[in-house]
Amino acid sequence: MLNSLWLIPVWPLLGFLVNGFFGRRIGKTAVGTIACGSVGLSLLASLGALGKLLARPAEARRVEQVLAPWIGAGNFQADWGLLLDPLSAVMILVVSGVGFLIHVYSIGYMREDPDYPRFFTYLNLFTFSMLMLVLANNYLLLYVFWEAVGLCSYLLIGFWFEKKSAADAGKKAFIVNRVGDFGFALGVMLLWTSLGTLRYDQVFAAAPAQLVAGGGVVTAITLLLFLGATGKSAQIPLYVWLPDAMEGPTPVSALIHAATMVTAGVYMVARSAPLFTLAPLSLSVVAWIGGLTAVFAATIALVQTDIKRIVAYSTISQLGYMFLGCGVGAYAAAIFHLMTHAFFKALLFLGSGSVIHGLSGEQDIRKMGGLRKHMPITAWTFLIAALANAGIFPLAGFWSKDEILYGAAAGGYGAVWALGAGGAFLTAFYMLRCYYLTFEGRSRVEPEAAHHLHESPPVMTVPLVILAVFAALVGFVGVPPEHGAYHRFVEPVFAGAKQVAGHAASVGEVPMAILSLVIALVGVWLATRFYVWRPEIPARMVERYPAAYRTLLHKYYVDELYDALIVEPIRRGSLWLWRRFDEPVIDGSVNGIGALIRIGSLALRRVQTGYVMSYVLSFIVGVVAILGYLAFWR
Amino acid sequence: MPSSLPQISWGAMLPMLLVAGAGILILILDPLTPPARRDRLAALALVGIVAAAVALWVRRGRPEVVFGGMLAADAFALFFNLLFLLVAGLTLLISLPYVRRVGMDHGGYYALLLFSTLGMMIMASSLDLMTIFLGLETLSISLYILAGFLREQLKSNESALKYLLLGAFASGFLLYGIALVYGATGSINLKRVAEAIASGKVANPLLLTIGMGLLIIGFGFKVAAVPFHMWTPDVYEGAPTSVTAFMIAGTKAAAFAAFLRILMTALPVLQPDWSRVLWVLAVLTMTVGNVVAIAQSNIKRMLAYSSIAHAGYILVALVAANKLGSGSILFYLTAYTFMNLGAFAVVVALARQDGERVIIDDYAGLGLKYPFLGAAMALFMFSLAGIPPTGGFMGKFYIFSAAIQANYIGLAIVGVLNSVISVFYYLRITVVMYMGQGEAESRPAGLSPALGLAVLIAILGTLQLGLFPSRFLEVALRSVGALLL
Amino acid sequence: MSVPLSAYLILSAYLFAMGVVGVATRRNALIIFMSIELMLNAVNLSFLAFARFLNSMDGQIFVFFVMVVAAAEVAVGLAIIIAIYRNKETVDVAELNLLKW
Amino acid sequence: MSNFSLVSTVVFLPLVGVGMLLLVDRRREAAIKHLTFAVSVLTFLVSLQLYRGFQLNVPGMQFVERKPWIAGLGVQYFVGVDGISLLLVLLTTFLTAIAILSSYTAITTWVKEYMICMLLLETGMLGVFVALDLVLFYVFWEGMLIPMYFLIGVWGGPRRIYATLKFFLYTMAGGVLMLVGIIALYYLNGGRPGGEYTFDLLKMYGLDLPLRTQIWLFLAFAVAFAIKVPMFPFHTWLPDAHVEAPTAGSVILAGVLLKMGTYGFLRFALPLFPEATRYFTPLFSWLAIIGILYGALVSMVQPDLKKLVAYSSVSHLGFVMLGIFALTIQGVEGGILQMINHGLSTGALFLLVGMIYERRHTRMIEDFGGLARVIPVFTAFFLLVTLSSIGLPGLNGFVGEFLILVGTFQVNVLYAVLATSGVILAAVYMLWMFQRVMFGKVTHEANRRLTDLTAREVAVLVPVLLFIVWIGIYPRPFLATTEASVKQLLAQVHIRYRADEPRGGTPPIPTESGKVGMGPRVMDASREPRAERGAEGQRGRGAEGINIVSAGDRAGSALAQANRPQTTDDRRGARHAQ
Repeated sequence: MLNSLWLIPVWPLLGFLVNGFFGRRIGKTAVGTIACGSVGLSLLASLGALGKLLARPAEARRVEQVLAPWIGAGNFQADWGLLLDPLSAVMILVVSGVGFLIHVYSIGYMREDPDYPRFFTYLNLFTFSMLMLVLANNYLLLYVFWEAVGLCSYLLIGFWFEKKSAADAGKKAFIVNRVGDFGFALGVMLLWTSLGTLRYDQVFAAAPAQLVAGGGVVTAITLLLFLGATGKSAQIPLYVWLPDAMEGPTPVSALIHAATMVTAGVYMVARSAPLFTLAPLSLSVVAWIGGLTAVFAATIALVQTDIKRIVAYSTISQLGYMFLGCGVGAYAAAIFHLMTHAFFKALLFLGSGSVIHGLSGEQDIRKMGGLRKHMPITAWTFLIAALANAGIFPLAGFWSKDEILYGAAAGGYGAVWALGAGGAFLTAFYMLRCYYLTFEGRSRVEPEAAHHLHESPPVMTVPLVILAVFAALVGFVGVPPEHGAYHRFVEPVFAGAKQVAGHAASVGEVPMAILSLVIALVGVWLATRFYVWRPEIPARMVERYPAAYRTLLHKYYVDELYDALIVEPIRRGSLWLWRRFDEPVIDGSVNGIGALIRIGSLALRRVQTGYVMSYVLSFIVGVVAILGYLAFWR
Repeated sequence: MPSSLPQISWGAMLPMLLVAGAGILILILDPLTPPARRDRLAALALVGIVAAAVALWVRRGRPEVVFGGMLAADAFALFFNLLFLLVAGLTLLISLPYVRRVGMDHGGYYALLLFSTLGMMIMASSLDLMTIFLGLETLSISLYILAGFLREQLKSNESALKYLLLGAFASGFLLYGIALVYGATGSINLKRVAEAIASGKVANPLLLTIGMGLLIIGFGFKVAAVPFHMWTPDVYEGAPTSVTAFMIAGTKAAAFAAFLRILMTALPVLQPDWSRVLWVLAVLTMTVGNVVAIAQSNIKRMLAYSSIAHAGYILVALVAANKLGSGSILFYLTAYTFMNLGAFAVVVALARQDGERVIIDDYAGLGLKYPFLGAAMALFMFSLAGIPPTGGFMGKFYIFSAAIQANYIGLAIVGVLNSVISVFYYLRITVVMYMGQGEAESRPAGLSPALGLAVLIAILGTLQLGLFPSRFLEVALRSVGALLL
Repeated sequence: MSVPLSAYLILSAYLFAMGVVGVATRRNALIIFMSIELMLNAVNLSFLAFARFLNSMDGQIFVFFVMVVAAAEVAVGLAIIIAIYRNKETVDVAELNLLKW
Repeated sequence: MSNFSLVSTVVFLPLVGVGMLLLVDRRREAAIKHLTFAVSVLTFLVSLQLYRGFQLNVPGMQFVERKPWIAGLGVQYFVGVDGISLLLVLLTTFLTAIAILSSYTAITTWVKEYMICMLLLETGMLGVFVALDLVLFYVFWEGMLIPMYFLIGVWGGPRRIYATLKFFLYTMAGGVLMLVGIIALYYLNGGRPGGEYTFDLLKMYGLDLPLRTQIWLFLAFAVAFAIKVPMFPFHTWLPDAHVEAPTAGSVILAGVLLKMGTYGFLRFALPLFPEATRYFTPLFSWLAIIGILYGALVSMVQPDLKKLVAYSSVSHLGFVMLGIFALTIQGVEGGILQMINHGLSTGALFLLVGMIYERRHTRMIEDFGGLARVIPVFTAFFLLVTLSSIGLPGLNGFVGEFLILVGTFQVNVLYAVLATSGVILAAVYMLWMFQRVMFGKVTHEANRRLTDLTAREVAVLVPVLLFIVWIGIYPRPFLATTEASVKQLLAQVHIRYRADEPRGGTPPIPTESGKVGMGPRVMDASREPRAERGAEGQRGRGAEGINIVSAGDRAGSALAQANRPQTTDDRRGARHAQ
């Protein structure tokens, strides 16, 4: 298995090709089987690879294979090369594992959709691209699949393209990501220009020697790379696309916009840990952006009413935690959170999908309530995921989030820790709010939707249950904190990065864990008070702080701000360029020369009057000029 | 003063005698020929032309000076005489269907065509200002008559009168110039004039300079240089189409032949002076000719302005005053002959049954309807515009090469920009022919074999000069070797 | 003993200029013709003066040819003018402007 | 191969086709179409033989044929190909065949004349790419205008006459100035001591002109090429020509004709006038960048599909020019690859627009919407081509763009940053267009009845798409083809420069100065091959596995790079980085 890493990503590629070319002819069952089967094969291959990797000694857990040369121009060289190390092993497991479950779930969720084959074609393409992204052995290849997953995201968000909002959202996602990729690409160029290579191993080997730690170049490289990460992983300032991306089918939100693709930024930063380590400034930027995003998105989530958007803002917030972790040097914790998050967030989305499915498309939690009686599996699994997300002991989220917060505190990032802790409180609150409004209390379901309200079929609920198990238990691979099986496996990857981010402050692990648990529990308690015991409180709050409420509801008006500051000026400017500059000035001057000659022609033509006298006159003028010149001016 | 009768070399004279003889014979036979058989007279004229060409050809490579130094049968004369015979021959082919249609198929027409050809031949062969003047007048007087040959048509009358008045007026200046040069140098023989100037024996330099200026004016009129060009459009528009074709190609070539011979043989020492004057004339001529041509709607008039512009290009080569420049004039005039006569042949061929088609818009849609004539016309227009791979391009290429070689880069730039302007009106013909919507009624007069032959010769000539210009350029360069002593 | 060459030349130039002015200002085709004849004859005067001054025959011979050519031109010219008169009943060149622009 | 003139065969085979077409009765339209297509395919196949026989490791001209043409002036029929022209020749023969196949149903009038024009055009274009004599080049350069002029003018849209005249006059205006430059060059070359009066391009490469002269001559050439490219601000003929041209005309126009301009820079302007090239590098780089951004912005607001694509060409060609004027091996190779890419992608876009136009007789974006539901196959093709056009990794556009950007980044960070932002805009205008055409609900009844692609249309598109994917995934054969030639070109451009520069005149630049872009540059090694470096870089390159170059040009170990003593090579990098 380790000798042929290509076996891991190749299956979804085949699935993509088969479904893409023949999907409409072979029937839904075949399409679904091929799609799920291919991802299943990848999962098996990944597990096999993991097993082989584990069998090796810790320092030999690194396999690199170059499949083929790719771009070569002068001394620029990039290959089709794969790299499997513990970091990518974790990633491929998450991708193929969660991906497989979501594929299966989609069979049920998308059953009625006429574009069923197209859906699975895209989904397979995504899985392939995502696997390649995490397996790439150089930055350029990473960039390639970085954009490829962006493309899949574009296609899947806009899957129901007849809906304008969906098509718009897809486009927005792609373009906002392009802005991030702009930074990524420049970072890659600067990296190559500075080091002459893009292969991870060579870059990391050369960087400490050739780049001055804390110097401008490495800071620029890392910040540019991080700009790319903010795009893909929906951080401030480029997070705006992710909430809109909820226009896509719910499995897509689960797979791409929660579990896998959006974490690519975190993966990239973690992968680049040796570089970031050289740039403390960049690290603190990462930490601060992460922390701010965590709180910022959480506040928005407090008042949203669309179930998927709540989860989406929660995703942004959780991604913020991961960056926070990276920023404080707790890369392993960040990746740990990435992994646990993949499970419980996918579960949250799939649960919401189940709800939406059951309510025939309704997404507004104000029109839900009391659903637990009708769809118990969904409700319980959702609750597990919500609590995991809120960081309640002993669910998966608790372990990983605690580790990040501990890293921040231990690294001496007090302010960042405070942000994270505040975010944790908010998270617990809005997650429980979401759960209560959806599943508890009295039903506010519209009558016709209530009519065929039902629990989802097993093909959907079984993945829910499996995910719930993981969401509950997967945290234990990281127990005890910082020294669990997970850490022993992954930590060597970040060995080089550790040296800088040493523990600056001495804080006890256990007290910190208890503290963060308490914070989360307060959030849970408050949510319960607001939405179960005293349901009139939220309305009062709204009345008392209308401005704050409106600001949160409108997501701080960031979309409007971007529209006014960037989108509109560009659009108007372009129109101006075309109508007021290109046509009249540039083209005008071209046509103007032509017109001038034509006018000259019409004018000169009139000299030719037809009268012999004037011809003679012209003749005489010529005579006088020539003879005068020759006689006098010569 | 002992003098002897000059030696007369009949062999060297034979071509001119054949042309003159054929003309006189036609005049004699004309009353004896029934109107229906008048094409026999044309055949006779053609025979005369071909015979003259053969007579010229067999004497190639044997330069000779005859009539006591007044005429030369050198390579330069040979080249131009053959060119004039080509012009005359093609004109005859074009004339055959045309003159019958417009009712001017008299013997006189053919005879005058031959006489004016004779005048051209004399001009190109002259080594003496007097013979040049005589050739010029022989040519001009015949053309005055030819221009007015459509006696019933006022336009033709007007054309002839304008041509005559202005031509005679210009002749006066030319003559005055000859007189002053004669007075200043004591001779009318080109070589002796040159010798006199070179040896510094000129009594009054001002007289010489003014004489040179007047010569430039006189020839400026003949080649239609701005501002002496005003007659050209009117005369070319009003004259019968076949005559216009003949004038546009023949007169210009003859005038440039004599002009070139005078400047290079008699006045090389004054080159800085005349180059400066001609520089201005060239710029004016190119620009005015091209710019005004844009606004024309009559194809004959447009081609008249175009001929003015082409005179400007050739003046550029004169300005350069080097071997390549002189050679390029010969080359250019040949290409010019092919493309202009070809274009006129197409104009004649596309005439309607009931009359000529001279308004450009009347050609709408004909290009695709008559593929051969359309393609031919397009080729001639592209060639006139100087777009490769045609003779017109190669001609311009040589001319501008000569100018750049002589370091007249500004002039070359003006020239090439002018050729861009010219593209506009040449392309307009193709635009109308290929991209316009034609009316259905127009049935053309049909393509007679003679016309077809003329078009074909013109096409082959244009392409030959464009694709394989090498040999021809060598011939042209060798021919001008005779001038540069 | 004799009139200097320059006197002949000045007279010749004066006559020539008269002819030019005549051509430029008169509207009757016949009178224009006469003016042109005047120009030619002015040149003839120059030729003769030069020939005499230079003691050369060329000028004198030239004059003969010029006279012949002038005669031919007049003949052709009159024929054309008659043709126009038949068609238009005028010899005023100011009325002949069918061809223009 | 030496006694068989392969290049001439390729160039003049279409002309033979014209001869055969003349013999076919104009009413037998099907036969005419098939014959033309067969000739174009044959030409393509023969041109593939060029590729087969091409030796990758030879930088100079191959398949050279030389015959005197105009003996008196030293004009020759002198043709040959190097890596750069070979790719363009292949592109030409390929796209011509595609374009001819695409016009089977689009052209209903004067089929015979149309096909003759296409074949004449092919000969003209091929001639431009293989001519190595300046006059011969010029003859093809201008002569090619004639068939294109007719293609637009006769078979074009409503404003075709305006468009075709503008195209013709604009292009020619630039061309004639170049002619003056060519002739001046001839006399300068012949007039120097020991010089030979010849239009032989290769002999002129050795010409050593003073900077002032170079500047003027460079301008004479550059204006001609810049108009053809078209670079901002000489671009306005392009949208008009594209909008009015028939589909095949647009394909050829975008696919091949524009490349003549960029090719001209590479073949003539740069190597002939190296110092002037240096002198003008900032100007042309800025024009290229303006073109990138300007083209993209204006493209964004176009209501007409063809116009949108036309302006996007301005943007894409800006990339090509930027890469060329980076004067680094990545930049130039990327530029060349991007020429091919643009030919394929934009060609395919025009094909697709043409196909939809044939069905709906409109190209206005607002007349469409929701097509994805009606014609899914078309949509799939359109999507792929759109993505290729916006430079999505994995497809061809990315490889070229990225190499260009990398090549530019080395010499000037600001240029690279601005150009990279053009990549964002590309996504904006293309995706917005795609959304408006394909997504949403079907709003026009006429669109509901659209039929999907026919087998012939698929056959037209599939070869193009194959190349689009191929270049994206495995561009090596293409890059390897050009590499040796590009190195030689850069050597030509740089060699004088180095000779002029006093050695050690510039202080060494610190390895890490803390300033972005001040680090040592991994310069094009062509100037200073260091064969001993880059131990891990040894790998056979080239499709045929020929090991052309020692690994000296490879990145090598980055350490060696940093420790390398600073030479004047770095001077340029330093200058740009300021």
